[in-house]
Amino acid sequence: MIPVNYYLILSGVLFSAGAVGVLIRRNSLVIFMSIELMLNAANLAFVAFAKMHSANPAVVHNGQIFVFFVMTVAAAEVAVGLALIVAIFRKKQSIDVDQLNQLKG
Amino acid sequence: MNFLLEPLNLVTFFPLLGVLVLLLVKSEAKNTLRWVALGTALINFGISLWILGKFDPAGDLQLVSQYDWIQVAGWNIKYYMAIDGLSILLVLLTTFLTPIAILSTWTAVEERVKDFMVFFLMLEVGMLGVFMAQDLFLFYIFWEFTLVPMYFLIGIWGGPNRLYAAVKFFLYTMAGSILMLLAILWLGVNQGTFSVPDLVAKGGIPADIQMWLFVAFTAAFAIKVPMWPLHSWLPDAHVEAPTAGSVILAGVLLKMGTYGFLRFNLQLFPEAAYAAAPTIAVLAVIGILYGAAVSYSQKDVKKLVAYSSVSHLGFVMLGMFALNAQGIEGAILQMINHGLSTGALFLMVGMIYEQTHTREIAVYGGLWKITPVYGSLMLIVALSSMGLPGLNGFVGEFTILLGAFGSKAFGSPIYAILSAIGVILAAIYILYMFQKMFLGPAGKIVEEVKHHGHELRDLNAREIITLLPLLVFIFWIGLYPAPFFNLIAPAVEKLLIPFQAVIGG
Amino acid sequence: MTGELILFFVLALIAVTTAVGMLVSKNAVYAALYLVLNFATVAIFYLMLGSPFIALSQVTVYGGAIMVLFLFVIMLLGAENIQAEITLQKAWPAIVLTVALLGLMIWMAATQVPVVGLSAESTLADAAPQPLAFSLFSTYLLPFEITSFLLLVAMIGAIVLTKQDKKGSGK
Amino acid sequence: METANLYFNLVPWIVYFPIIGLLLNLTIGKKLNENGIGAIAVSASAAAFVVAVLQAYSIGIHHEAVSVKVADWIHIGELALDWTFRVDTLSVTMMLVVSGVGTLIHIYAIGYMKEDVRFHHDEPRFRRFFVFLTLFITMMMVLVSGDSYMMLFVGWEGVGLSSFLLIGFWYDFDTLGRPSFANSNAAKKAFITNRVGDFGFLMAAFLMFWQFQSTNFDNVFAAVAHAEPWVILWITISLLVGVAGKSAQIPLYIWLPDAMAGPTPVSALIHAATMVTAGVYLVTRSAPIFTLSHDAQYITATVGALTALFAATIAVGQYDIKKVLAYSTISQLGFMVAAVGMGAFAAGMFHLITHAFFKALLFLSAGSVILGMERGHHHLAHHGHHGKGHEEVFDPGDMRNMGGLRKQMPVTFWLYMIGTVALAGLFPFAGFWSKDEILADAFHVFPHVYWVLSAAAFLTAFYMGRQVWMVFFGKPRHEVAHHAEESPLIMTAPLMVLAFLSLFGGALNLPGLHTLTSWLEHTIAIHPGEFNVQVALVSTVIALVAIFLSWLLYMKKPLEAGQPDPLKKMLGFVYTGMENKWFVDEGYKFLIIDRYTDLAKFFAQVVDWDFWHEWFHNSVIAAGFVWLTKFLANPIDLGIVDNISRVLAGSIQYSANNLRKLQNGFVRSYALSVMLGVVAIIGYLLIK
Repeated sequence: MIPVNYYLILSGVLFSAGAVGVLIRRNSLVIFMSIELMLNAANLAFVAFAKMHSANPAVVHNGQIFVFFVMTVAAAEVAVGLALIVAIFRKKQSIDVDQLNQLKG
Repeated sequence: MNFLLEPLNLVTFFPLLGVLVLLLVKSEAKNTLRWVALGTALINFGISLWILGKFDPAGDLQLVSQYDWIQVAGWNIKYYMAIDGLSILLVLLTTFLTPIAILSTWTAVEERVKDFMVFFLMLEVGMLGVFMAQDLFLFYIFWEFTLVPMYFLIGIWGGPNRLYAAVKFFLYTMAGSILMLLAILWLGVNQGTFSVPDLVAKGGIPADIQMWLFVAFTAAFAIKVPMWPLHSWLPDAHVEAPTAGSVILAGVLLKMGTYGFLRFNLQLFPEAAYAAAPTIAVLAVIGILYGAAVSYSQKDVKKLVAYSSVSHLGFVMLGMFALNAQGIEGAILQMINHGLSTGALFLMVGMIYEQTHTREIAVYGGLWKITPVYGSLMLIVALSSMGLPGLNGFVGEFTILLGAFGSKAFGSPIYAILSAIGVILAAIYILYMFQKMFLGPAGKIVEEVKHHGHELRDLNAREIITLLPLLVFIFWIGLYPAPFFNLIAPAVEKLLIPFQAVIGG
Repeated sequence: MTGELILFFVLALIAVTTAVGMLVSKNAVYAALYLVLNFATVAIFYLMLGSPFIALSQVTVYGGAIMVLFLFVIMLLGAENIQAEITLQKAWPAIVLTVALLGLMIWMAATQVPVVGLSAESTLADAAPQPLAFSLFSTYLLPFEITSFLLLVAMIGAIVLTKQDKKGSGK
Repeated sequence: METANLYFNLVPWIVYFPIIGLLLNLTIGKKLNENGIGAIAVSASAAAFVVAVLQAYSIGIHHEAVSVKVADWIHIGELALDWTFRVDTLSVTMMLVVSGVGTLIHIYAIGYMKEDVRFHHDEPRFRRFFVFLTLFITMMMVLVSGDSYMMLFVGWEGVGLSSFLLIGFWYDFDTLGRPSFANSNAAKKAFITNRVGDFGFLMAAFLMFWQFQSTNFDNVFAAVAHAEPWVILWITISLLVGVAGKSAQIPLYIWLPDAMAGPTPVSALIHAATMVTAGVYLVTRSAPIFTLSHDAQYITATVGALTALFAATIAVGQYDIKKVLAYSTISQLGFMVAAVGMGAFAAGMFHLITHAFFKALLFLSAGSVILGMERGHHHLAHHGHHGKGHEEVFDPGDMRNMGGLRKQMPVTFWLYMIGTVALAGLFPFAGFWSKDEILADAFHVFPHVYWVLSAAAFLTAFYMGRQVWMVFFGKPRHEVAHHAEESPLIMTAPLMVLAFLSLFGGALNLPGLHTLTSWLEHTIAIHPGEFNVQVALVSTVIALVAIFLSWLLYMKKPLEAGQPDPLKKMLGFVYTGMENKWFVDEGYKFLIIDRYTDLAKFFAQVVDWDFWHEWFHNSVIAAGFVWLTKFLANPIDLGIVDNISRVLAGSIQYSANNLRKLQNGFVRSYALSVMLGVVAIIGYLLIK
């Protein structure tokens, strides 16, 4: 019997790791991977909560279904995101996000 | 999904589906675009016939679709659509005229066909909403919504002076609507509801305030009708609008004004309506005579037809404010008649304009010989417009005049007598138009067209098909209007109940 | 300490290690491989939580599809050796904020959530894919369909974005 | 009596048959030749006649009026209008006249139109003519068989329409075949003048409805007995306006002479025999109302009598063969209106019938004369007989070009003579009996009407004599008249039937027998007129004197070509008035038409456009708005609002300059901001 809190803390740690990756890395691919990590962390929390509420038939699957949708959205996001990176790389010959600052105000 | 499957919502929003499909079609595929728009409009007409099948004339407001909508700060705004005898014919008229108007654009509109059809279908949504909304706020939204597509229809596909006309049309209507909006807000805030049936049931608005509200609503509707002397936007809009736009403008948009009087001014403010009846009658009579006289003097045939609308709509107003069954039923039927006859007139003017690119009456002449089918159909439509017995115009005008003659609200037959002179004047301007264009020796336009290497041709099959449904109804209503009266009679009787108290039997 | 708990801690350690590994590895390929490992660990967590369907989806979608795509792109662009200088001077606000966030989350997880034990055994009701599929295709039918539409749009978008502009290349 | 074995239920077919004929010609007529089209039209009309005869048989047995309802029309509240046919002796009489004369004229028209379309070089228009003519029969049947004033009104306007269409049949020409708006002007004039009359009719209908809650004949007549006098007076006056329009009485008679622009069969059928008598029918139908008001009767009879005399004076001064007959028709209609006005309904109806016979005969014979002249003209053109002035437009209807035609057209001549004598009212022709009955009644009821009508009768005999002498006797005054040719049998055969009827039509209501009177008595309360030998003798003498006078003037020394009318010298300016129709048309044009046109122009151009549309809209509303916006923009906005905003803008600019630095375009710093927000929010939620 593992308390749900453990899972949540693990999820928090993974999320933070992802967040740090987004914030400090300049390689856009790695940033992207970090985002995936964050999504995964969230998914873990969802599944944990689903298990926690599995006694209640009304919500028993909601957590898992949410994860399912997150995954599909993530898949879509990766498809578009990677396409963007490829397109940007073609234009700038770089995937360093710090070189992408045309939107400077 | 259930929301959209309710009959009234279905018929109102179905054209949006057509819009969606249109957006997916390439702009260059003009014929596909036209077929899609026509198909949508035809299916929508089918839906409205299905509604007619479900409709029970004896019933009250029916096929109700009611949802809470905006319920904040004590405002009780609902999404409330329903239909009754006052509006069923107008709904049918709208769905009936839209495919006809679209069919008339087949060769007339060649530029930006996609945009045109999109605006046209959106216009249909707005018009249908106006006739079915039972919540003042919802009504107002639909009312204003119709302005936008029409503005673009005139402004993009219109004649040389289109921008001026479009802006004028927009501003005039807007100006009137603002007063109406104030009145609507007053009603909603003070009576605690925006729903018309609830307001009618509640009643109890003091007479002096009723008068103010009545005037505010009148401002919006009278401009739309248009009643003399607020008609100044009409000739501009009609002359500049493309044919299909004119057809819808005359056929349906003007009816929104008269319908507004019927639904709101008469139902919500009976005392004020009774008090204002003679004033309205005076304006209506002036409109009838003035419109007829001004029509007679026009050199541009489209303008002639446009001014004739002022005269015809004067009849509608006269009948409505006679406040008896004959007058009001005649007025409702006359709205339909005007939609059919004037719609047909605009269509036919458009058909010849497409060939000659001029609307000046003087250059025509002898067309009946050159284009016999066109001439004969025009004759029928012209006769319907001037109220020949056996055709639809007579049934409306006769019942209106009969109602006005014995109206207790007017208190004198003088209005009917003066308006009946308008019937003579109608014969004068219609026959003048018909004679100068269709009779007599061939006009110089015939040579001019030949000069450009064409021949004036008679109507083709598509044009005849466009006109045929209108002609069927022109004869049907003229010879056997009973089905139409049966649809509206119970609703009118109910409408008149409060007035019997005011008038005293 | 039950066996279950030991398994949890071992796996947690692997998960955190691979996450940090991804974070710091200079070679993008390594980063991606760390991440694959991380995803696999998470998949085992899902199994432990009685969600075999999600676990398998995790492996196929993330491990099988997404990460392969990443590797594809990395190799396509030849971006494996891009330097990833991490200067702590510049990164300190990010790290401070993240730590603060982590602290908040741990506090929340510890205090705001009731302590409920989760056993690795699963009942049929919450574990079997069948009822899950049933509610996916009944209650959540509309979102499900919309998701399919979303994927379609994403696919078209990706194609459009990566399509070579012929005019541009002709110059 | 039982109606089951009778044919009353067939009465709607009196309208259906013509409609079927009309539709047939409209749809398949294009594929038929001229005889086929004519055959369809004639059969339609003949079938209606057969139905009318069946109705006559039935009503002869049943006597009581019978109503046959076909369908509802307009039902609102108390208003209940139906499509209901009414069979009684009066309506059956009219049905017989309309369909009988109508059929004969249809037959005649086949021959006439065949030539007419060739003279106008427009043969496809043949079909159109018969469509219109059958439409007229339809509408006329609706008029005479309707059971209520409103159904009568449908026919009333419908015949107006067919009259419009047929007058303007050669709408692209004038009467002489030159391209012009003249014919269509005549058509328009007829329609609009009739509409003025219809206005009166409508008013009467409205009054009836609001007073009696119905426009059905039976209901109205039942209620009218209790009505107030002013109601009856107004109803009758309004009806009289309608009658004046349709039956061409003063002051609305002006359209009828112009209506001669239509082809001659049209003039005969519509503008002599049937449609124009609708007014007489209306008054007879409304007998229960008219007899209640002495004033109404007095006015009606006087209007009729004045019209009779006035039109007769104009007829004397006309040169066009059809114009003479047109004014003669107006004059005779005056006789009828006067008769029914003073309550001599049987006499009026009697004259209506006989007049239908002999005036149709006269018109059709005149048509035959005109075509004979056309043929002569054609003949000349073909054989290159280029006479002097041949290039100028030739008017085949001008009597000054005729003369001596009895040799060229003997059949037509004899037929014309019969018609003339009947119209002049000589014993024993039909006109004698009917005119005499009117005069005898007038002698007793309204003496002033008697004197006026007698004067009119004198003029009638005179102008008919003048016409016959000018057309058929003397020497040809134009080369064309030499070559005039007789008409074919298809045209002359119907004329013979009509001539027969003109000869013996008087037998319908001989003094002492009163066949027609007792027949009509089933429907309207009338008393048989007394035969008055004194009146009969006087009128015969008057007619003979008139004919003798005309002989003196026009036959003893026949007119030469180009010679002015001998009356001109004798009567001077009076004759100028007659020649020019007393300048009534000009008066109307100056007083009403031009004024209305000016007014319309003034409203349209000055009031509506210049003032309201341009000046008010552009100068007042639009310019006012522009001024207002300028006022708001300059002093208010720049002066006050702008200063406030300047201060505001300054401070915003300052902060913006600082804030701008945040917007550095680096994705990661944005992400950092997001992170900051997340931490802040979660922290807030937790601490709260």
